Amino acid sequence: SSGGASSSSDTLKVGVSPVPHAQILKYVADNLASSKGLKIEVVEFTDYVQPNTALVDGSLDANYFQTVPYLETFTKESGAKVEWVGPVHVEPLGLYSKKVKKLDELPSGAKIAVANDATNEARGLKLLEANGLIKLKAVDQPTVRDLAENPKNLQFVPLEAAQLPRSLEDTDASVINGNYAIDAGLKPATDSLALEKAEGNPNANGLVTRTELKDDKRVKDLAELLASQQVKDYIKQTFDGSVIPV
Amino acid sequence: MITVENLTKSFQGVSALNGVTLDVEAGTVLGVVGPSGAGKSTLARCVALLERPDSGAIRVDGTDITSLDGSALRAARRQIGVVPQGDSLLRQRTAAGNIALPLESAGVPGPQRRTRVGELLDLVGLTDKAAAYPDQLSGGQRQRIAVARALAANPSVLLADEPTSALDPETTGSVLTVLDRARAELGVTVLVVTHDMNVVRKICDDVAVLEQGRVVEHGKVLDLVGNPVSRTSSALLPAVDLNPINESSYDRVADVVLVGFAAVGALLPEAAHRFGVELNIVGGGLTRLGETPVARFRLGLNGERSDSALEWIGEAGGAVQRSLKGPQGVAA
Amino acid sequence: MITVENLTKSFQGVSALNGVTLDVEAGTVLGVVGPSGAGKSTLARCVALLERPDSGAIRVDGTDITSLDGSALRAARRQIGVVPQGDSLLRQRTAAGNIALPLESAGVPGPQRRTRVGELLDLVGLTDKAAAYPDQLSGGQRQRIAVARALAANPSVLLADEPTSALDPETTGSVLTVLDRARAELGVTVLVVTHDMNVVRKICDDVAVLEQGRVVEHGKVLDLVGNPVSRTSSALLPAVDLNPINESSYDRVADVVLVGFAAVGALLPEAAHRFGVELNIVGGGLTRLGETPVARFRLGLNGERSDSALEWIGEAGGAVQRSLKGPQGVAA
Amino acid sequence: MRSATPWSDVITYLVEATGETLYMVGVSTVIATVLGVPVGVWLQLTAKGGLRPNTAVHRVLSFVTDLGRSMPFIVLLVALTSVTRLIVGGSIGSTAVIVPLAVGAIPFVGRLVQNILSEVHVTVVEAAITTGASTLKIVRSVLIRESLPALINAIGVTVIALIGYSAMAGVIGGGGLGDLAIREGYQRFNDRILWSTVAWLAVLTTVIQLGFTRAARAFDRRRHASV
Amino acid sequence: MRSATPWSDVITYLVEATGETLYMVGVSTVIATVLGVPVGVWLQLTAKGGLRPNTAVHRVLSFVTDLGRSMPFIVLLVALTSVTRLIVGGSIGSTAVIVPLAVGAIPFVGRLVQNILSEVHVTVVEAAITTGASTLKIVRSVLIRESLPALINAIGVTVIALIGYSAMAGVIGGGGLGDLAIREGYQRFNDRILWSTVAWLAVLTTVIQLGFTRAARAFDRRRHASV
Ligand SMILES: Nc1ncnc2c1ncn2[C@@H]1O[C@H](COP(=O)(O)OP(=O)(O)OP(=O)(O)O)[C@@H](O)[C@H]1O
Ligand SMILES: Nc1ncnc2c1ncn2[C@@H]1O[C@H](COP(=O)(O)OP(=O)(O)OP(=O)(O)O)[C@@H](O)[C@H]1O
Ligand SMILES: [Mg+2]
Ligand SMILES: [Mg+2]
Repeated sequence: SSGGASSSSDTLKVGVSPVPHAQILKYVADNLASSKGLKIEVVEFTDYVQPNTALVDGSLDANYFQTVPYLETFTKESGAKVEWVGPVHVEPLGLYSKKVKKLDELPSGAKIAVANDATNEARGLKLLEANGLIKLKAVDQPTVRDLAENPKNLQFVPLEAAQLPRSLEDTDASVINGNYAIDAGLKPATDSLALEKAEGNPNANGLVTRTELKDDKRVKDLAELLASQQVKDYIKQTFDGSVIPV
Repeated sequence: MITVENLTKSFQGVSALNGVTLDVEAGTVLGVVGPSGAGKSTLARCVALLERPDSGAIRVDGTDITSLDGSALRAARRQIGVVPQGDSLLRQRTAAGNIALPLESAGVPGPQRRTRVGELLDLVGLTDKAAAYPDQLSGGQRQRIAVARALAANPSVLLADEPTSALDPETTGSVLTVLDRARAELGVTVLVVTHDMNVVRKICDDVAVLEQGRVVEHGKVLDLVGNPVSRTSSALLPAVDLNPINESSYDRVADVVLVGFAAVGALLPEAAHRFGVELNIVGGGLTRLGETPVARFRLGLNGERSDSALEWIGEAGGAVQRSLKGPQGVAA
Repeated sequence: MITVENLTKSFQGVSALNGVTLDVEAGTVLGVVGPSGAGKSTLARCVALLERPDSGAIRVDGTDITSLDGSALRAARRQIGVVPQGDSLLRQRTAAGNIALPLESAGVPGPQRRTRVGELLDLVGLTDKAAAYPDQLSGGQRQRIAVARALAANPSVLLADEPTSALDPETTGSVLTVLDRARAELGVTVLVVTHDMNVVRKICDDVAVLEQGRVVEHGKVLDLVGNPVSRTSSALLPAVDLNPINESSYDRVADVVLVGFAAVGALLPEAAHRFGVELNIVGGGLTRLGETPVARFRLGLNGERSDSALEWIGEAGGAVQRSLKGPQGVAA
Repeated sequence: MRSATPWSDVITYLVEATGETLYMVGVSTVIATVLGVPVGVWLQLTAKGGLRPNTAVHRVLSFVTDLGRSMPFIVLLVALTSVTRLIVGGSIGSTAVIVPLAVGAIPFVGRLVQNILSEVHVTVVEAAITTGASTLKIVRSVLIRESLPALINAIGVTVIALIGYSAMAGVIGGGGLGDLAIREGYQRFNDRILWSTVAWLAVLTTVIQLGFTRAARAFDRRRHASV
Repeated sequence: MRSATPWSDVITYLVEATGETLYMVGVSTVIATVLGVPVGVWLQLTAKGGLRPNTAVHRVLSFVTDLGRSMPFIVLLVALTSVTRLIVGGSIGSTAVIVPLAVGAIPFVGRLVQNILSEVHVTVVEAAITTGASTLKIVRSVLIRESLPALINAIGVTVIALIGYSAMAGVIGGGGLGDLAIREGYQRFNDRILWSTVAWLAVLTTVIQLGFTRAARAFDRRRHASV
């Protein structure tokens, strides 16, 4: 892959995170795109900021890696003209532990690892709040600095998302993204102490494009393909519950 | 050509030069001698503008070079060839490459440069070492390359700090011939720091003796040598007291210094003849300063008119000193 | 003490040593002389085990040192003091620190080390430079520190490659005294590479002349000097032909070499007396080898029995050469 | 766990990633050398004990290079986005990675070069000065030429540091071996890819290092000592 | 736009992160020096032209250090997890970061040291050899002491590279200035934190570099030339 702006030439350049977005999009590109005469170039990013800035500067035509709340933060901060096209999947966060079997066994002062990127950190904290472990201040995207109540005096350790399953031995529990959990051999459905709900989850990942391309036929075609039943089946089969189609 | 006035230089409390005043006339060779640590290299380095003096002036060809900078300074440097004391060759360049350096600095074009480098290699007898790197050369070979480098760009002034210290007498001789020819044929003015009295004997017109940062003697070699109490004469002339002599066999014993063909060749026999004395050389010998023969002899005289003979020798241009036996001698 | 047998060494095609055989008896000083590039340093470096010879043996005190390694090699090295040619001081250590290096290598404890360093600094006249770093020393001062370093650990063998090349005659004299005392008082065996004939004159018992990697002359200095055709004698003895003489004023002209007090002091007057000839010294002079006075004179003789006088001088121990005028002289 | 990636795929990945790495690292090394050496020369010229000491200039230059050296890659990336876009016409992909990689490497090379140049023996420099050589001539023929082996070694250190550093290329979709190890190996718990990439990286760097060592030796005309 | 973080908070963050950075970088520099210098010495001793040339040992050692130098930080992190846990009793936090940071820096220091030691003047080394000094003695008193200014400069380069590198400490919760800039500044679009951290980093590294430059000069007994 190499840089360079793409105009409305026929290839659609889409920025994605490696997992699972790249895999899902590659499935679309390799198996479904030709049916609509669509050419997709998949550009992978290991970072969550660059796919948006690259989209804004025209290096990309669309991206597929973020959630609506994340997009809103971005547009608020940057004033960029980018728009949400539609959701594709949810990666449910779960709380896992090698030390305890049940949530209420978590000792006072337990060490809990959460992701250190803004989105996943906030989601992780919200998962803990939803399960009654803490209370958060009313901010958009809470961080470990935004605890209102922490009755169990939990100690938070922010780590890179991919590192979370690897650190399980050193924490009492860790909030782990579904894909990383599965890759590390954890089963979200059975191994987690707590799991995000799929339905009504605001953290669905979806397709985003520049405002000017919102009505571009290629973008519309891609959105349709991503929402198709084939993709839904593919996600279900491939990701084993760690990624859930919307 | 080179005038040094009242130069002082000290290094953190060590006073290396202490008011040095000197001059070297155009086309002459000045030898700077003196004990180790006397300040000779510091003097040469100051004139080469490698050391900034604390006070005093250095004029080369009338220009106060300490005030120069930028391209004027570089132009001045190009007129001054320098052979530094010790090793100073670029280790990553061949012998030929090292000699070429000043030519490159002067912007001499490639083909001419190569010709000139070839000449110089020949001059110092190292044509076969053109492609050798300094670490593949012997100490003396490296030193000769440094001399060739200093002469490469035809400087009008040459500063050489012990340029023959690593050389055997024969090679020293050939390097001195090179310097002497540069002076004679190209009018180069030379300041040579040396501890080798043969260098002074063979090529120096003038000599300056430095001690503890001061000039304790400065003048024409031939003048100084004629003065038997000068340091120069004691350093340059053959020693006289090597052989313990039996003074009682002579009526008079005296040392004489004789300068020049006429004096050395004829003065003593003439004196013996004229005053009817027996005149034996019991010590000392002959040497040569440049082309001039010079002798210092210890004489043992027998005969009634020995004193008159010695006096006559003094009047005829010999320097008679220290009549060891009998009335004090006269220095002419 | 040091035996070198059939040593050869070449560097990529350059043959530096070409079958060198030499020996230095315990407690003696061998001077190695020869032109620049002759292989002197290569020889010294081979004996110092800094260069691995291509073939040949080097024995020090009976041991073939080329076969040593590990701690035996290090122990052998500690017995061999080395003054390398050129600059070799650690630039980040003071003069005193440099001298201390071999003592540290030998594991001499601190207080003793300091005492010894103090002695050595005194010996080379640099007590006041103890705390100076090499870049703050003059060339000659650096060289003296290198000599002091080589002597620090009381080695039984000293290899010195041009140890006085940066020194004026006086300082050379005092360094030579140091070496000479080391030989006389401590029995150190010395191999000194030099191009300074004064070094040979003053301290060498033996001399080896190297040329193009071969030994062309090797023997006792006094023996070689008595042989007027040897290179050693022509290098060490006063030159005779500096003064153009008027040969027609003499019946015979000849050069004689006289070795020792008796010969130098008495032989010529005795000959003049015995044969009733007039015997004039027209060139040459006296010098001293170690403590022995040695003379080379050019004689002008007048008288009928001039030839007999010369013959007698030869028989009485003088070396008579090249009767320039008259029948060919006899070398005794 | 998922079944291991077939070796044929691993090899395909490796080949592609190697190309990207060599491209990114190669180009940024060239740029860092071409621009970093002058920076190092300038640093050394203006330093105390340098050929043209100038405290003010030296301080400013030092500040800028130190800034560059301690910046995290992402910060460089962000700070340089518009520059990158200007130069390569976009801000993603291997080509875009080159800009922050090179910019990060320039001050690094600069400081290494300065340190090396400051070690050139004073007598040699003085000898050149006395020939009346211009400062530029002294820099080229003495400072740089005399320390060429050391400079080549320093570039070798830079290349290999850049190989490690280029792992972060993934942030803007640059690819390469490091990114392959992280993205496909580490993040996906794919041990086969992770460790085969690592092994290949080791081989590659050893070969590269060997190349630099050889080159440095080839330009070295000095004698070396052994016990 | 969200209201900017108050300066008082920014300062609190900076103070805390500075402490973490100095801790991680400081400790890993000490370790990298203590272990990297011997590695560099060993590399140089066994190298061609070294004091005890030994191609086999040199090759193996080279391979290992080149491996270490080109490894992306994350890979080191993963490869070293169990080692880290063994040494520091866990694999997360500032202390755990020190292990991969130091392990990454050791071969880096090693190669820099080797390059420097290979430049020590042969005549000086030979002079020491002839004193019958042991190899260890030559290493300490000649190779290291003679190049001490250069070695100090190399450690300075390492410290500053580690400051940049430690930005990745965030991966395992190590914190520090780089991580603050990335996580709080860059990822959260908080320009005030981003740029004040960057500015502070620049000041910090300039001061550190100045310290190393001074120290190197303080240990240098040589003369220097100027035009
Ligand atoms: N490492 C080397 N590589 C190639 N040639 C060398 C090397 N060392 C010495 N030589 C050559 O070997 C010859 C002898 O050198 P050596 O240093 O022994 O001479 P030397 O007698 O000491 O001369 P000098 O009096 O000038 O010091 C010279 O021609 C020199 O060029
Ligand atoms: N950079 C320096 N720092 C301190 N002292 C110095 C420095 N340079 C020279 N000196 C001292 O100044 C004095 C004169 O040194 P200089 O090198 O001029 O002597 P020299 O006459 O050339 O001696 P040599 O014949 O031994 O070369 C010496 O005592 C020396 O120690
Ligand atoms: Mg001097
Ligand atoms: Mg020699």
